[in-house]
Order: sequence, then C-alpha cells, then structure tokens
Amino acid sequence: AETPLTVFAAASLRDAMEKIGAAFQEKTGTPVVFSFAGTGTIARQIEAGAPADIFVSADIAWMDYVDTRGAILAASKRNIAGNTLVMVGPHGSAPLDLSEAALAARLNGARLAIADPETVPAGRYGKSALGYLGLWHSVEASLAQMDNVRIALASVARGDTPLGLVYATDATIEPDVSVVATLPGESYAPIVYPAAITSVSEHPQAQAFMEYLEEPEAKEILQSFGFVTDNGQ
Amino acid sequence: MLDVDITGRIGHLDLEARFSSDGGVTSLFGQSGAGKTTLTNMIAGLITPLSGRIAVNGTVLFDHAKGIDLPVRDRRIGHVFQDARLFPHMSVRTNLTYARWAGRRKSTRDFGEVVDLLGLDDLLDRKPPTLSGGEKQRVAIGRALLSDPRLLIMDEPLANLDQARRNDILPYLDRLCGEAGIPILYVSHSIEEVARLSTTLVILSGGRTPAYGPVADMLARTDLGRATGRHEAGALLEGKVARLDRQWGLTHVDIGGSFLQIPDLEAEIGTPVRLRIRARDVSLAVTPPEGLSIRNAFGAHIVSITEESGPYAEILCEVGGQTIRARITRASVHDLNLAVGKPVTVLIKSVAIDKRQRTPVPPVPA
Amino acid sequence: MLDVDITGRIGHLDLEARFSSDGGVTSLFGQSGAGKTTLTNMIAGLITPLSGRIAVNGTVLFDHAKGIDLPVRDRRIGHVFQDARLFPHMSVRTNLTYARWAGRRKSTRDFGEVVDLLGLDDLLDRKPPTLSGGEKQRVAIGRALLSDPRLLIMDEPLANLDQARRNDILPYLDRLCGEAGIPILYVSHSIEEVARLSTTLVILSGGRTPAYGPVADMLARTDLGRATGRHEAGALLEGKVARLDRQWGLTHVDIGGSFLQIPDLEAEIGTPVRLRIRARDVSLAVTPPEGLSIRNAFGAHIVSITEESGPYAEILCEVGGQTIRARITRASVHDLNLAVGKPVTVLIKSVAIDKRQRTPVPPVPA
Amino acid sequence: MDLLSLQPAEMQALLLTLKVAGAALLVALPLAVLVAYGLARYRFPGHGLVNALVHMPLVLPPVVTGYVLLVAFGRKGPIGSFLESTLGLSFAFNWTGAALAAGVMSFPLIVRPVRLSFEAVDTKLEDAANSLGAHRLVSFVTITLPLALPGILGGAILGFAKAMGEFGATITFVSNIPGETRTLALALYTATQTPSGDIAAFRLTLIAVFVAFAALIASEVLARRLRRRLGGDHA
Amino acid sequence: MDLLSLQPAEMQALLLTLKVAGAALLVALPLAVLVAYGLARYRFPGHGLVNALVHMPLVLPPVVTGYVLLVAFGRKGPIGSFLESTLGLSFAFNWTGAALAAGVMSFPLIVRPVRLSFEAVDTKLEDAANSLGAHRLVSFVTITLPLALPGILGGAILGFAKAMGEFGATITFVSNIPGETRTLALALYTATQTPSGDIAAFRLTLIAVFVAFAALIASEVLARRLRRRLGGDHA
Ligand SMILES: Nc1ncnc2c1ncn2[C@@H]1O[C@H](COP(=O)(O)OP(=O)(O)OP(=O)(O)O)[C@@H](O)[C@H]1O
Ligand SMILES: Nc1ncnc2c1ncn2[C@@H]1O[C@H](COP(=O)(O)OP(=O)(O)OP(=O)(O)O)[C@@H](O)[C@H]1O
Ligand SMILES: [Mg+2]
Ligand SMILES: [Mg+2]
Repeated sequence: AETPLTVFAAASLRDAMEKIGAAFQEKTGTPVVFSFAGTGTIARQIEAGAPADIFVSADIAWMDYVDTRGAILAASKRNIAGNTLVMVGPHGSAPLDLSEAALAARLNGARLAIADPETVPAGRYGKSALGYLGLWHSVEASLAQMDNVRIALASVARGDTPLGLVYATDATIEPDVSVVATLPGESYAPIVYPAAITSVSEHPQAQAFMEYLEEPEAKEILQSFGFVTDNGQ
Repeated sequence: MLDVDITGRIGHLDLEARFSSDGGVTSLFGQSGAGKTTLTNMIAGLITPLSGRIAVNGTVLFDHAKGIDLPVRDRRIGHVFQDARLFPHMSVRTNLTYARWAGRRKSTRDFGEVVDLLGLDDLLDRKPPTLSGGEKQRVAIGRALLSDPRLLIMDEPLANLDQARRNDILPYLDRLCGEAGIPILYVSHSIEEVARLSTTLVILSGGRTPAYGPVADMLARTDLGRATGRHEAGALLEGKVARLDRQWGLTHVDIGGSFLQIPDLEAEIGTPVRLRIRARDVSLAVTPPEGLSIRNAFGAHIVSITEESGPYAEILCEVGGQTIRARITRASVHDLNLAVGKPVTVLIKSVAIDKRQRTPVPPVPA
Repeated sequence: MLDVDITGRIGHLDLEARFSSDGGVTSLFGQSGAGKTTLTNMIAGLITPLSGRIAVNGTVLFDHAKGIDLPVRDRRIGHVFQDARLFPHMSVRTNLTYARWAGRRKSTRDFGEVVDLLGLDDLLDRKPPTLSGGEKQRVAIGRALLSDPRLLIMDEPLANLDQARRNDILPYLDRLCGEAGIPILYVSHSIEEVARLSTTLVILSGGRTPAYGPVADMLARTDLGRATGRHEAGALLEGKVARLDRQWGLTHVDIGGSFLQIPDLEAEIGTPVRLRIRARDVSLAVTPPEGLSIRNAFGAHIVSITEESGPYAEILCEVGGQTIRARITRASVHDLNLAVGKPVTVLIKSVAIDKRQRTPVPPVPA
Repeated sequence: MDLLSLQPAEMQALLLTLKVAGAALLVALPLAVLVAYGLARYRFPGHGLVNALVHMPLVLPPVVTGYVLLVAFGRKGPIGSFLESTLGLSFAFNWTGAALAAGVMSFPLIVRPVRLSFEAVDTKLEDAANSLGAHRLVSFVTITLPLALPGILGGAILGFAKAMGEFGATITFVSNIPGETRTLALALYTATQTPSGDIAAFRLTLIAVFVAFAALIASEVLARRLRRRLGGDHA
Repeated sequence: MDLLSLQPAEMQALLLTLKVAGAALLVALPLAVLVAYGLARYRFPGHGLVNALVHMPLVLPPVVTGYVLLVAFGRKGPIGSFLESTLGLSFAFNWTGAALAAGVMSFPLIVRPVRLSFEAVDTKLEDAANSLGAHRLVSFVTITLPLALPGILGGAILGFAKAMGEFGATITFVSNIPGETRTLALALYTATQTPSGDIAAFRLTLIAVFVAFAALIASEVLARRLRRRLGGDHA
C-alpha cells in the first residue's frame, strides 16, 4: 500500500477530518492517518520534527508559532474553516439574553463552562467575546475552565453547569444541549482553522490534500459539522 | 488439671495426643520432629485440632464435639515459643509488659523479681534484634511469666542458656508451679531437666503419645529406654528431711527408715522431697564395705536384673519399700554372682545428688 | 592452626579476645551475652574487628596492621549460625548444596553421608519454614559441612537436638576433625560436649578471654569453677586401647601401667584414647575394697585437697603419672582422715565412662 | 520579573497544591491502609473485584477517571447530590474536589506498597501478641501497623508525589480555576499550552521540583529513623 | 456495530497497548530493580538526587515529562539525535517512544515497592550465602532477588497498569498516531474529544477494564503462588 499521508490536527476537528480523510482516500487512493491532540501539543511536536505532512491548527497563534520556527512551508498556509461561538444550556433551556443580569440569574451561583481562556483557543475567543460584551468581569470568578470540549458539554448536558460557551460545531453534535444564545460575530476575532504543509514533509500527495480541503466535497463535510467555510471569514 | 485428647495434622504428620496430668509440671519429651511444638500450638489455640478436647484446670479451651474453640487471647496461656518471637520494634521493657498494657492482664507477678531472676536489668532499654541468643530466650520467658497465665507452655526455654542461669530459673519455675499453682507444660530434650522439674512425663513419638504418667513411674520403666535416653535412666526416691548437719553441710533424708545424706538442701525438717538417683551413680556391694568415701550404703535386695546385649545390666533393688535402679556392667553381675532376691548393699555417692537431682515435692493440687 | 588476637566492639561490649589453638576442636565457653557469637562473627568476617589479627592454618584472614581483610566468601569458613539462617525459598536439598552450586565449593564430602548422619532424608524436598526447630538446626549443620570449609564454626549447633541425635553427630565431628583435619570452633554451654569434643578450651567472659589452653589442663584448673560449671568438673586421662573383652563388652585401656575397663569402644588395639573422668564419678577408699560392683580400682596418692565452704572437697590424686580428680564430701575427708601424700584407692565405675566421655585423641596437626 | 521570589499566582498554586495533596493523603492513607490490610490478610468473595477497582484509576486514562468522578460526584451526580443534600458537602469545582481526584488517583499507589508490607509482617508475632491477651485490633495497632510502617511511609510518599502531580483527572473533574483548583500541575499545564508560556512553565517546574525534593528528603530521613527503630542496627 | 467482537481499530489499539506496556515493563523493570537495590542498600553521594529524579515523573504533570522527553529524545533533541546517528535508534513518534514514555512514567511506581522489598530482606541471609562462598552478585541473584520477588511483582503490576493507562506524557511526546502510538488510553481520549464518541469511548473503557482485570487476576495468582513458595504454608 501507499505510504499514508500523516495529518496532525486539533482534536476538535476529529469527526470532520476523519470523514474528509476517508473521502480523500476514496478519491485518490492515498490513505490518510490522523493524530489528534491539543493544538499546543501538536505545535510543539511539529516544531520538534514530527513526521507529519500536514498541520491543522485550531488557532492562528500556534500556526504562527511553528511558522516563525520554520517548521511549516509558509506559502502553503491557508485557512480551511471557521467557527462561531454560542452559549448553550441543558436540552430545552430557554434562550438567554446576553446581559449581565440575565447571565447572573441563569448561573445562580453555579459556573459557566468554558474552555481554558488562556490555553485553549475556544476559551481565548470566548474570553475576548465576553470582554467585548462587557460580561467578562462579572463571570470571571464563576468560570469552569475545561480542557476538554466533551467534558464541558457533558457538564452542561447534565446540568452541573447551567451554561457553557462553546463552538457552534460542538453544539451541533451534542443532542443534549440547546443553543441559548449566539455571540455576535464582531465580539471576537474571526475563528479560523489554518492548515499548512510541514517543512519535513516529502509526501507527494501533501499538496493535493491541501487543495482537496478547499474543494466543495470537503467543504460540504465541514459544513455538515457546523463549520463555516466561506473564505470571507 | 491439664486434659488433652486431640487429633490433628501438620504437613505429613498425623498427631494423635492423649494425656492428662494433675497439675504441676508436665513435660513433653520426644525426638526432634516428634510434634512437640505442634501439640503445644494446638493447646495454645494457634493450630486448630481436627477433633477432640482440651481442658485446663476445668476450663474447656477446645471441644470439637461441643463446638467450643476459645480464641487464643482468652486462653490465658503464657507461651514461651521455641523461636522467642519478641516484638522487634519494642524495647525489652515494653516486650515484657506487653500483656499488661496491650492484653489487659493483671500484674500478679512482680516485674522487678522476674527481671532479676532472668538477669535482664541491663537489657531493659534494648531492642530485641540486638540481643544475643540466650538473652532473647530469657526475655521470652519473662514476657510469658508476666502475662498472668493460667497455664505456662515452655518450648525448650533453656536450650541456649548456660548452667548457672538454668540453675537460677528452674527453682523459680518450681516455685511458680508450687506456690502460685500454675501448671506448666514443658518441652525439653534434657532428661535432667525433665526429671528435675516434672510431675508428669508425656512421651511423644511420631505424633503419638505412647505413654504418660507420673515422672517416677515413667523413669523407672525400662521399655522407654530409647525415648528417655538410655544413660540417664534413674529412679525417684520420695523422702522427708530428717536432719540438717550444719557442720558438714549435709542433709539427712529419711527414705523410709534408711537415711540418705545429700549436700545441703535448704529445707525445713519434715519437708517432703523427691530425689532422682541416676542408675549410673549407684554401685552394689555383696558385703557392706569399709573405709569408703561413699557415705550412703543401704541394705537392699535385688528385685530384677535386666541384662542387655551391650556391656550393661540394669538392677532394680528394693530399699525400705522404694525402688532404686543401678546400672553396672554385666561382668560385675557375673563376678559378684548377683541374682534376684539376693541381699546387697546399695552405694550412692552423696555428691551425685546435686541440686538438679532433687526438688521439693510439687504440691499436687486436688 | 587458629590464631586470634583481636579487639572489637558491639553495643556496649568491648571485646578483647586472644587465643591460639593447635587445630582440632576449639571450644568457646562462656555465659549468655559473653560475646561468643560476636567473636565467631569476627572470625567469619561478618563483623570487622577494630584491630588485631586472625589466622587459620597459616592463612591470614584479617590483619589490621597489614590492611588484610579477606572477604567473607574467601574465608572458606563453614558457619553454623545460632539462628540457622536457612534460605526460606529453597528446598532443604538446595540449601544443603548451596555452597556447591552457588559458591563453587568442591564436593569433598559425600552428600548422602551427611544426609544420613543428620537424618534429613525425608526432609530434602521441604522448605525451611515448615521444619521443626531441631530439623532446621540439622539442615544448618549439613549445609556448613557440605561447604568444603577450612574451618568450621558451630554456634551452639546441638542446642535443640535430642540426646540420640547428639550422639550421632558428635563422633562425626570428631572424625571430621581427625581424619579430614578440619579445625572446628565450637560454641557450647554444655561442658559435657566441650569436654567430649575439644582439644582446646577458650573461656570467654564479658568479652575477654581470661584463660585458654588444652582442655585437660583447663578442666583440671580449680580457679575456673564458675566458668566451667562446678559440678561437672573432671579430668582427662590419656591412654591406649590395650585389650578388647568381647564377652562382657568391655575395653581395657592402659593408662600408664594401670588398666581401666570401660564399656565397649570400637577401636583397634593400640589406638590412643582420651577419657574424661568426672570428679563426681570418682570415689576413694582407704583400703582396697572387696566384693564391689565397681570394676576400676587403682592405687594412687593424694596430691592436693581443696576444701570449700560447701559440703564438697576436691581431691587431686596421682595415678601412674596422670591426675584424677575426685569430688567427695568434706565429711568423708574427715571420716577417712585423708591428707596430702596419703595412699588411697581410686574407684571409678565403668558405666560412668560412657560414649560422651571418651574420644580418640584428635591427631594434632603439626 | 524577579527570578527568586514567588509571584502571587505561583504562591497561590503552591499553597493550593500542598493543601490539595495533603488533604488527599490525609483521607486516602487511612482508607488505603484498611483496604490493603483486607487484601493482604483476608480472602473474601469479591477480593479480586476490590483489587481491580483499586487499580482502575491507574489503568484508565485520567480523563476517564475524571469523567466518572464528574458523573458521580458532580452536583447532579447520584453521590454528589446526595452528599450535598445531606452533609452540605460539595466537590464540584472546588479544592475538595481536586483533593478527591488526587486521592482517587493516588489510591492504588498507596495500597500496593502498604499491602506488600502487611504481607511481609510475620503472623507469628501477631499470634504471640494474641497469646499475651491482645485483642485482634490491639495486636494490629501495636504489632502489625508499626511493623508495616516502612511500607506505609513508602506508600504515602508515592501517594503524595502523585497527588502533587495529578493533572488529568483533576482538570476534568473540577476544571482549572485559579485559586480554587489550579494546582501547580494545572498551572504548569496551562503555561505549556500557551506559545509564550515557556518561562512561566520553567519557573513552575522548578517550584514543583523543589517541593518534591524537600518532601522526599524528609521522607528519607523519616524512613531511615524508622528502619533503625525496627532493625535495631546501631551501626 | 457488533457489540461483542472488536473492531479493527480497537484491536489495533489493544495490541499496541500491550506491546507498548510490555516493552516499557521489560526495560523499566530490570533498571528499576537495580536502582531500587542501590537506593536500598547503599548510601552514596547523590543518593537523594537519584531518589528525587526517580520520583519526578510522578510529581510533574505528565505533559511536562512528555515535553522534556520530546525536547531530549525528539529527532532534534540531543539524546534523540545522538541515538539516531549512532545506533539508528529513534524514539520519535513511534511505538518505542510510547514505550519510553510509559516506562519513564511507571518507573517510580516500580522502584518504590521493589526498594521496600529489598530493605525487608534480612542481610543475615546474604551473610550466610557469602559464607558459603557465594560472590555478592551470586547471593544477590539467588537470595536477595527471589526473596524480594513479591515486591518486584507488586512493582511490576503497578508499572504495567500505569504503562497501560499512560496518556499525558505519551500524547505529548509521540503524538496520537493510529497503529503507531495510539494506545487504548489515547484512543479513549480521541473518542472523548468529540461528542459523537460516546459509544466508542465506552467500548474502549470496557476493553481497558477487561485487560486490566485479566492482568490483575493473573498477578494475584502468581503472587499467591510466590507467597506459598516463600512462606511455605501448606495450609
Ligand atoms: N507447616 C508445616 N508443614 C509441613 N510439615 C510441618 C509443618 N510444621 C511442622 N511440620 C513437621 O511436623 C513435624 C513436627 O513438627 P514440630 O515442630 O511439632 O516438631 P518438634 O517435636 O517440636 O521438633 P523439635 O524438637 O525439632 O522442635 C516435623 O517433622 C515437621 O517437619
Ligand atoms: N547489635 C548489637 N547492639 C548492641 N549490643 C549487642 C548487639 N549485638 C550483641 N550485643 C550485645 O553484646 C553481647 C554479646 O553478644 P553475643 O551475641 O556475642 O553473646 P553470646 O555470648 O553469643 O550469648 P548467647 O550465649 O546468649 O548467644 C550481648 O550482651 C549482646 O546483648
Ligand atoms: Mg519444636
Ligand atoms: Mg550467641
């Protein structure tokens, strides 16, 4: 069999990327192997010379990090998808007005599940959005900073935390939560997923895969998982 | 006082022990591997017998039929283990007092007295791992003595001790048994110790108890030669202190009309005593000899002569209703024309009857 | 053969030992806690002395001044520890052969012979934790015997063994020492064993060696009463087998003109033997008695009389150039008018000289 | 930035770590001793099950353990809601939860050495204690426990070290809240996950290493003293 | 989806886990035994340092250990590049790297029980062995080692369990590559990363629990046999 193409991707992209990989193999015959982990972890591995052909990051900062260290081919860098932020509650929760009072009333002493605002991209975006909306200060002390989307969603679904700030993509898949508010697009920097070919890659199909990511087939898959794919983002 | 009738099993050895004794010191005597330790462990409750019954002073410790099996801690048995089993993390003092502070046993025995007896004064603050073999053994004895026992089991407690120390400890055990009325089950390889100390002797052989009984009877039995150790055969004489000869340090003991002179015995006149006369310490003469350093010469007549294949012959003589055993050569039997019924003079050296050979008769509790 | 002159320290005990012996069996005799085990451990290399020198058969094991300290494994000392120290995870067989397969020692001694001697046949496949106290001790002895030692150290090896077994093992040790020329350092509390076995006796007391020397001399010394155990004092007679009386099972030993009759000794005519005559087995008569079962009567004269405070007196007599020691009562000394120089008849019962009292003279290697 | 003195956030993480690890050990150790004793000395139905259960936190990735804790001890979890309604005790997103996670994760590490030590104690000594009148509980406290102390200390060290370093189950169960659940390990993780966090990570590593060093040296001294007490060597 | 038979990916993860944990144990165990023996029996300068170093993977969050491994043993790391150029040995992003991470992480868990066992072996037995002519190495192999076996087995169990469940250091050091470094623990993590992975996560948890159970029961049987061999109880 052909040498598989190795893709190091942010863990949050798993479902969509695996589907795209399968479709790519069907089309070209080249198998694709994925390694999913936190973006920071992957970025440091890319820096250390990991045998990856493609790096798909969950935010720009880590892509820049590897770029400045010469671990990727800068020219190949492109954004393949975008995402939006939503506020979720347990299934069937009423819509929420994004005001300080409403937020406090809904939390009622409990915590707001959010990805770690310092380390996890989703958390960083969330923090900036809440800050823009003037809500950060009031909720800062009652955050539950999760390392893991699954856990964040699970704790919302179970009602341990009445609210969660997550990507729209996450809300799409988890049936036990309901979107109670969508954060306005202007409140945070565009959420993009940049991909690039690594500088150690010698796989002939790397370029093909990068191109495939922008083809309608791939976009369709991404959209089906809630990602935004118009490059205008 | 001590009634044992049990069966059990350890490894490939089937144990079937049955004996009873009337208190005092009961000695368990048998070869290495005969099952002595196993039997004491069953009495102590550390190994459960398969069937049978064990009672001490009327208290049933174990009765298979009735489903009685008293827990070890409630048996109140002071156990001197063959392998000391001191608590390595505690000082000698804490070891000695363990039964008091951890077992809530009463302080019936004086701590200082036991420490003195066993010469443990300098060791009280030491830890067992730094003790010498004999020192460990002494601490183990002390720990058992201080546990207010209703029965004392001692598994070869003096094996590593020198003669001087043994001579200190044995009379103490005597007193313990006599005055305090605590029965002792004593395991030993030394027939000396056994004869010196015991009221009852139990022979253990291959897990069985082929014979038991009062020590005098047992030592007089000639069929137990192998078990009791040939050359130390002897007989016990019962007597009463009749006179104390302070000038020469001799005590005269009335053994039924005849008087036996023995080195000083601290006893009051009238006290009953028991003397072990070893067969090899007894000589015979056909005519009463003169000018001999041997002080004890009694008229007697021969009850039986057992000649054996070796050079020895065992002669039982009757002296004032008691039996004395003599071991002489077959050659002498022949030379002197000895025969059953013949009157002879029995010669016993006074010095042969030393401290280890005599003991106040243990008051046999009812 | 064995030269020891060391100082050392254990706990609060200062050890200062100095003795030398010409091979054969050297016995270390002393009270519990005297430092016997510590001294043997220093000789074995398990504890390092502070200063001094240890040599065996000319091989220097330790010399502080020269910086020599042979590792334990190279000392080739067969060590029977006071606490057996069997390897619990190995079968008895594997324990016994450990020195061969793990220590690469030569098979100088026959495995089957040692197993037979110690009665270990049935135990070979057992593990030490299931053995009885005496069984463990026997395995420990066997393991040391099978290690092709140049010196055998035995720390109270027979303490837990019955008389029958002791009587099997002691002659074997004799032979080992005599035929194979392996010196033995023997720690024991039993003066019987010591006298029976030793060439040299070393007294250890409070960490010091106040006296050592040929066992005959040491046992004849009256100033060591406490250390050697009063009542077992005696003397050694050297002699040669002169005649074997098969009819009565008696052996006649020439002790310098006089003949001593003792129960059968399996020895060829002409073999030198050593007899230990215990003082308490010796009687005296002022006129040669008649019609007595005592077979040995020798003309002698009194060399010294030591009267003591107790009832006893010690009489040293000279018989054909050798010394015999008698213990009788002071009363008899008075009654018989005994005095130094006076001719007397020394009476010794044949049966008193049993197997344990005699031994072929160990061939003292040059 | 001063390189030698601790920053407030670091100080906070350090103190929290000590509090969490200490509390975890305090609760887990006695429980582990009991479980270890049971496993060492008794054969009961379910022996294997208990043993396996104890080891689970080791075998499963910490995320799973954390998730299980969240499901069971969360506000709405069966145990969590019960404890909250009866005892007013809540493990959700606070330091006690972090201690619970640390305790659960270090439990197998404590049980194993303690169990080994119990198995090594000669039951003959317990027999001797019983023959001297000691009740089983008394002989356990006076004989078995002291003789097993080296193992208990060993288990405690492993457990404390693990509790200090516990990360996966903690962040999953009680999140990464500064001052409440952000221990040194979580703070360190946080630092490694930011492209610019290298220096912070290095400082935190030093702090953790230093604390561990101190704890280990203390434990070694204690262990040596203990061994001397038990072995009695005066050398 | 068949609930009872394993899917290829699960099978792959299971086999990989066993391979990784087995290899980790195979290398870590002998080394741990040596280190434990040294720590137990010798006092040398640096004793405390070695002891602390051994415990570090426990105290630091696994991410840090993984990161240190990545920096040191990665392609460009000093040790990694040295080993690759001299021995052709590479730990980077392959299963041997996963084994290295698992080995390092389980090292302290193995060392501690083994060390305790060594400390519990009576040196008097070694003395006896030496007096019978055994060289120190021989007496170690024939006496000390067998008597310490219960502890070594105990350490091996802890180590194997830990190696099976190791996650943080592994994913940081060698990433999460199916068939190469995606062990059960990593597969389980991967499954939890998206809400759709619940069933997969549950199945993987069951597999891990099952394997752990089997390993623990085997170890218990072994331990019991061992104890019987050592203690000689025929009961
Ligand atoms: N756990 C065990 N498993 C198998 N056999 C055993 C066990 N314990 C003891 N035995 C055997 O049972 C027999 C009796 O042992 P016991 O310890 O009672 O002997 P003993 O009479 O006390 O001997 P000694 O005088 O040597 O101490 C011995 O042959 C011993 O080997
Ligand atoms: N490790 C130690 N620490 C302190 N004191 C010790 C140590 N080992 C031995 N001793 C003491 O040194 C003395 C000599 O001990 P050793 O074992 O040599 O006596 P021993 O003559 O063999 O006695 P035993 O006949 O009772 O075996 C004893 O009083 C003992 O308590
Ligand atoms: Mg016994
Ligand atoms: Mg000694």
